[in-house]
Amino acid sequence: MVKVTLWGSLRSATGGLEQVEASGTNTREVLDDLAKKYPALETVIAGGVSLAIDGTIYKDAWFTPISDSSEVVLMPYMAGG
Amino acid sequence: MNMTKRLRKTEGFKIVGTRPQRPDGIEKVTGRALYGADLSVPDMLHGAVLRSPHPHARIVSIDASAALEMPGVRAVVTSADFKKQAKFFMQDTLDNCMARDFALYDGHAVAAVAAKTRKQAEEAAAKIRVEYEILPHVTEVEDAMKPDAPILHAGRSYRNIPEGNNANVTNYVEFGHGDVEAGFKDADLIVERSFKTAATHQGYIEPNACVASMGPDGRGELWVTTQGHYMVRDFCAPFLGLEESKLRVTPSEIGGGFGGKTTVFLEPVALALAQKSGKPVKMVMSREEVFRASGPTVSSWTDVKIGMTRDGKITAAQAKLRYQGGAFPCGTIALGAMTAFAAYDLENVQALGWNVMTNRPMQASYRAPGAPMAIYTVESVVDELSQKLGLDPLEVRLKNAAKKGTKSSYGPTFSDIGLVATLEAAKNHPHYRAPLGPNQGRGISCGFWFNFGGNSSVSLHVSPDGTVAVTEGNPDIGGSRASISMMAAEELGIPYDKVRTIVGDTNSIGYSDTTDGSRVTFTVGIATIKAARDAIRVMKGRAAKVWGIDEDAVIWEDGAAKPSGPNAGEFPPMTMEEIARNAFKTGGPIAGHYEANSDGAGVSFGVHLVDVEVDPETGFTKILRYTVFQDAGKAIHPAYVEGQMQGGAVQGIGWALNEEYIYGADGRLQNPGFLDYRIPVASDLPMIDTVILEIPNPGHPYGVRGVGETSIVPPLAAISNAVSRAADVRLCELPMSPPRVLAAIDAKG
Amino acid sequence: MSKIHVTTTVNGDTVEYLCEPTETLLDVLRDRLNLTGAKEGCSTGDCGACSVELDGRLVSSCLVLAAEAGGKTVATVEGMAKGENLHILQEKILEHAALQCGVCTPGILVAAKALLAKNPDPTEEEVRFWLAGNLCRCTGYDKIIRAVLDAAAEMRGA
Amino acid sequence: MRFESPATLEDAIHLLANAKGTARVLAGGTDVLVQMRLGLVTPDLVVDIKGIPGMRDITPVDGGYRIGAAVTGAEMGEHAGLKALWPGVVEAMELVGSTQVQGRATMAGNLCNASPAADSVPAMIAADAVATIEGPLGLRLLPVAEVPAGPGKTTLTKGEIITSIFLPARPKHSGDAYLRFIPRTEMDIAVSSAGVSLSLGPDGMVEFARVAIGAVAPTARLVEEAGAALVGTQLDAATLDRMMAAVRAACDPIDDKRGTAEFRTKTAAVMAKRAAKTAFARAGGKS
Repeated sequence: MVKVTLWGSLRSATGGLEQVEASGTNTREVLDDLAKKYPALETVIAGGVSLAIDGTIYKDAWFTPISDSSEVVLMPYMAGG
Repeated sequence: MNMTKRLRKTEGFKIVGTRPQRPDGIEKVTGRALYGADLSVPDMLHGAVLRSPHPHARIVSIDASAALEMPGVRAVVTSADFKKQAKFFMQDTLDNCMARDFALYDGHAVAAVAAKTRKQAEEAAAKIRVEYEILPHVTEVEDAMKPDAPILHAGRSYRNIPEGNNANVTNYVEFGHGDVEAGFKDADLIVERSFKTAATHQGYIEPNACVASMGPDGRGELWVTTQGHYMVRDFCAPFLGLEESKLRVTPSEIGGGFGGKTTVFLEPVALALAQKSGKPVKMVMSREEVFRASGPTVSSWTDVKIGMTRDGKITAAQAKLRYQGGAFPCGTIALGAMTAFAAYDLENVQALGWNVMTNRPMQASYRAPGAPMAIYTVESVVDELSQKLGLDPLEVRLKNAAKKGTKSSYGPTFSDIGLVATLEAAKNHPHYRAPLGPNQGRGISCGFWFNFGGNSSVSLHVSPDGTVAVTEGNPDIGGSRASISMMAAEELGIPYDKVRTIVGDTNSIGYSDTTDGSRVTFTVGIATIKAARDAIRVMKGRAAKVWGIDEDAVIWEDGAAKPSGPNAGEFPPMTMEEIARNAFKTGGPIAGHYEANSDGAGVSFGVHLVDVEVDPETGFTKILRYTVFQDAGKAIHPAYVEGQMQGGAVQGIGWALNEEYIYGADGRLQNPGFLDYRIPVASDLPMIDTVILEIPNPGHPYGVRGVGETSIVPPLAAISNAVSRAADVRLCELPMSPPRVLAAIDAKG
Repeated sequence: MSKIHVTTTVNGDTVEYLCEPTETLLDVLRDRLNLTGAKEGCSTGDCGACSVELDGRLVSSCLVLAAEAGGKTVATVEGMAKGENLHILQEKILEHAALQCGVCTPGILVAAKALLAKNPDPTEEEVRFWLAGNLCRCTGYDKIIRAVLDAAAEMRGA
Repeated sequence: MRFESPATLEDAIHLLANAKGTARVLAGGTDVLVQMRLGLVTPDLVVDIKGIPGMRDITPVDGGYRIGAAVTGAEMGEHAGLKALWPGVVEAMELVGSTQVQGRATMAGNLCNASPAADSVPAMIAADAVATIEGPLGLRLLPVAEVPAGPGKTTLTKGEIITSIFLPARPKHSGDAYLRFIPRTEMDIAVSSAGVSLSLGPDGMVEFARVAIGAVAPTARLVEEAGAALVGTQLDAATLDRMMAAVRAACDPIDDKRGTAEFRTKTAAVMAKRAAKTAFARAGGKS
C-alpha cells in the first residue's frame, strides 16, 4: 500500500486522517483507489490535483510509477505566471 | 562520446552558457516584429466593448437597437451569443469575458460592437442602453468576509469551508505539520503581526489585442498576443461551439505577459463579432481597459505568528492568509499557503488560507502567483525577530534554511535545493558588508517558487543545407527562442547560427501548455533536446546506410556521424551538412520531434539584498543598491537569466513601494492608467546586480531549473525590512508609499 | 467631418495622407502608413512606446495630432537602420540582451538616439532621467542603461 | 471636430470668439489630447497656435524675458539666458512630464490647463510672472496667480488666448527654486509643491521673498506670510520653522489617490523649506 499525505483541508474528506493508504503502482491507480475509498475526494481529484512523489511535483499524468516506499503527497493543481 | 552516456550533461558545453543574439532580435530593434495590435487584414472591422460603470448590478435589459443604427456598425454581441458551459471554471471565464445577468465589477464587459472604424465602434457601444439594478458592492477582503457583506454568488464555496464564513469565501486550505501550539511554548520570543498587500497588475506594456475571423463554414482564425495559444483555443472553441481543430490560433509577438496573458478576455468576443458580422474583427484594449478589466493579482490580509529561541531557531510558525481574487472563485490562496514557509526547515508549521470573492476583476496569474504576498509576511516577521533578538538576519535564515531532506511546509521532502548555497553567496558578497549611512537600511529576504513542467511539443527539421528549423508551441515571453536554439545546437553539435526557432500556430505543432510557471526553458528544452536526439538517430541511420554498416556502430559527435571504432569500419566523419544534402537520396527529409509531458521542474530559491534610504521628512524611499542571488540550475543563456532576475526584482520593487489598485467608496477603480498606477521608471532605480548560482536540476538533461518567477518573491519583504530598519519603525502594509511611511514615522513620535 | 490632407516627411520620404482631425500622429503612422514600430501602450503620454522625433525633437506620437505634422519631419524606429546596417544603439541593445518582450524597444531606441544627439557623453543618471518616460516592464532597465552607455562610448570613439 | 492652424493672432481670436460648442487652443497639446482621449472633453474646434508669429519665441524685454505661448519646456531648458535669470521657473517647467512631453508641453498650456498641481505655476507666481492675454476686446496683462480660477477653470473669457508670459528682470543677488513631491522620481503629478523667489540685501539678509505653493488648494497660491517670514534673515532654523508653519496654515488640500491632506500639508512645507534653501544659495546667500 502507498501512504498518501493529504493537504490539511482535505482531512474533512477522510474522517480527519492526514495520511491515508491507497493501492496502486502508478498515479492513476493510486488516485482511483483514493477516490473509491474516500468518495468525498472524488470531486477534488476530478478537478485536477498534483502529486509530489519523493519530492518531485507531478501533474496528474496517469502512468508515473509509484512504489510502496515512495513519499506521496497530494497537492492542489498548480498554475503559474 | 556515446549517446547513452550523454543523457545528462552538466559540463563541457560549447554553446550553453554563452550569450548569443536572440533569433527575433533584428525584428524587434527595427520595429518590424508584429505584436497583437500590429496586424491588419483586408476588410477588417474594429471592435469595442461596453463596460459596466457599476461594481455590482443586475443586468435587467440590454437594448442595442440604437447602436445598430449607427454608421459603420456591423454587429453587436452580448452574453446571449456564447454557448453555456458545463464546468464552473469555463463558465466563470466566459462570464468574465462577457457579463451574464450580473455585472460584477467596474469595467465588466456587458456588450460589444464591431464597426468599420474603432471610433465608430466606440461611439456605437456608448449608444447601447443597459438597464441596471444596482446592488450593494464590496471590494476589500476584510469587508467581504464580514457576516453582512454583499454576496457575489451563493453556492460557489467548496464543501470544506469552515462554519462561520459567508458565501464569498470559496476556498479554504490548510498546510503544515507538527504542533504549533507546543512549538510556541518553546519560544523565547514570539512576534505576531498583521499585514496587508494591495492588488497589483502585471503591467505589461502591450495591451491585450487580437484579430479574429470566422468563415461561414465554421472555421476560425485568431491572431492574438497570449502566453498560450492552445489555452486560447481551449477556451474559445467551446465558448463559440467550434471543434478545436477548426479554430487556428496564431500567437503574435507578445509585449509582456507575466501571467496576465494566461487567460482570455477579448478573444471570444472578437470571434463572436467576427462570426456575427462575417468579417475579420480587430480588438485592442485601451490602457484603461487593461487596468479595469484584465486580471490583476490578489490583494491580501494576513496574520503571521512565529516563535524563536534566543539563538535564532524557529520553534513554530503560523500564518492565516486571506486573499481576495475578484468576482469569481480562484485557487491562488493554495499557492500562497504552500509557499509561505517553504524556505524554512520547521518542526511545527501551519498555514491556513481563505479565498474571498469581491467586486473586482477576476484575478489572473502574476509571476509566482500567490507567493510574493505570503512570503513577504513571513520574511518580515523573521526579520523583526532577528532584530529584536540582536541576531544577524542572514545567519538566522541559514540556521533555519530548508535543505535536502527537509520536510517542506507544504508536505513533500525536498531533494536537491540551493537555498543554503544562495544564502552563503549573499553572506559572502561585499554588498552584505558595505557600510550604511544615516536614514539608510539594509533588507534581506528569501524567495521560493515551484516551477512547472507539463506538456510541450517540438519539431526539428533539418534543411537540405544542413541548417535547422525548430518549431515549438510556446510563445516566447523572455528570450526563450534563443535558449531553445542554443540547446538544439548544443545537442546537434552545430553552431548556434545554424538553428532558427519559431513559435508555431495551433495547427502546425503539437499541443503545448501555456508559457507559465517558469516552465519553457525547462520543458521545451527537454522536448528540444529529445527532438534533436530523434533527428540524430535518423541521421546516424542515413550514415550507416551509406557506409553499409550497422546503425549501432555509428556515433554522433561535433555535428557529424562517425563510425564507433575501427571495428565499425574506417570512414571519415560524415557531417550533418553532407547527410542533409543527400537526404532525398538516402530516405527523404530528416526531422526529429518530441512531445514532452515533463515533470521534475525543480523548485528554485532566491535571496535578495537591498539598501534603501528613507527621507524622514517625506517618507520617500530611494533604492540605493540591489543584489539578486538565485539558483538557476544551469543558465542556458546567462544574459536572459540575469534579465529575468532583474525584471522580477524591479516588478517587486514597484509592488513594495508604489503600485496598487485603488478603489473608491463607489467601487470604481481610481487609477486605471500608468500615471497613477506607478510602475518603476528608469530614474527610480540603481543597477540591479545579479549572482547566478548553478546547482544542476537532476530532472533536466542539462540541469535547467525555471528562473522566471522566483525573482519577484523576495523584493517585497527585502524592501520592507530595509525601510523598517532605515526608518526604525516596522512597516506592515504594501505598498510602502510615502504617505504611509511618513505616517508611520510620525506615529513613532 | 471632412478629412485633412497632410504632406510631411517620414524617415526621409515625402508622404501624404488624409486624416481625421482627431487622429493622432501615432494612429496615422500605424494605421495609414503601415509603420507599426511605434506602439500604443497607453495613448496618454505615460509609457513612451510611441516615441518618435518630430523636427528633431523627441515626442510621444500619441500626443501629436496627425494634422500638426504637416510640413514637418518625422523620424521613427523604422528609419534607424541604414539598409543592412543597424544603428549602433540597435546593435548594443541586442548585444547586451537589453530587451525581453521588445515592445518598448522601438521607443527606447528613438529616445536614446535623441539623447545621444544632444548629449554624446551622458552619465548613468542622465540616461535614466532621459528615459524615465519610456516604461519597460521586463528588464528592470539595467541592461538598457548599459547598452545606451556602451553605444554612447562607441559612437564617441567612432 | 474642426482643426485650424491660423497664421495670425487675429484669425485665431476670431475663430475662438465665434466658435460654436467647445473650443480648445492647441499649443503643446499634452493636456488637451489626453483629455480628448479619455473622453473628458470633446472639442468642436481645436485651434493650433504654433504657426502664429512670435508664439515660439523667447524674447529679452526690459531685462526679463517674454516667453511665447508655444515655447516648449525643452526649448526653455536650452535657453542659457533664461535659465540663468529664472532657474527655478525653468526647472519647474522641465519637471512637467517625460522628455517626450518636454518636447511639446508649454508653460502657457500648463497655466491654462488650470490643474492645482501644475508644476510651473507656483514657480511663476513666486517669480511674479505676468501673462499677456489677447482677445476680441484687445490686450490685457494679468498676474499669473490670477489666471487659474479653480481646478480646470481659468479667468479667461471666450476668444481670449494667453500669447506670452513675462518673467521680469530681477535685482542682483536673487535666486529662485521650485520643488515638488512625487512618489517616484519622474512621471508623476505633484502631490505638493513650492516655489520660492528671493533677493538679498547688501547685508546678505533676505530683503524680499515670495513663496508659492501648489497641489494643496484649488489653485496654486502665494503665501505672503511665508515670504515675509524669510525677510531680514539668513534662513536660520527658527526662520524656516516659521516659514513652514505659514505654509502649512495656507494649505487647504484634498485627500485623494495621490496623497492624504495631512501628507500634502506636511510635505508642502518641506518642499518650501528645501526650495528656500536652494533659492538662497543661488542668490549667493551664506548662512
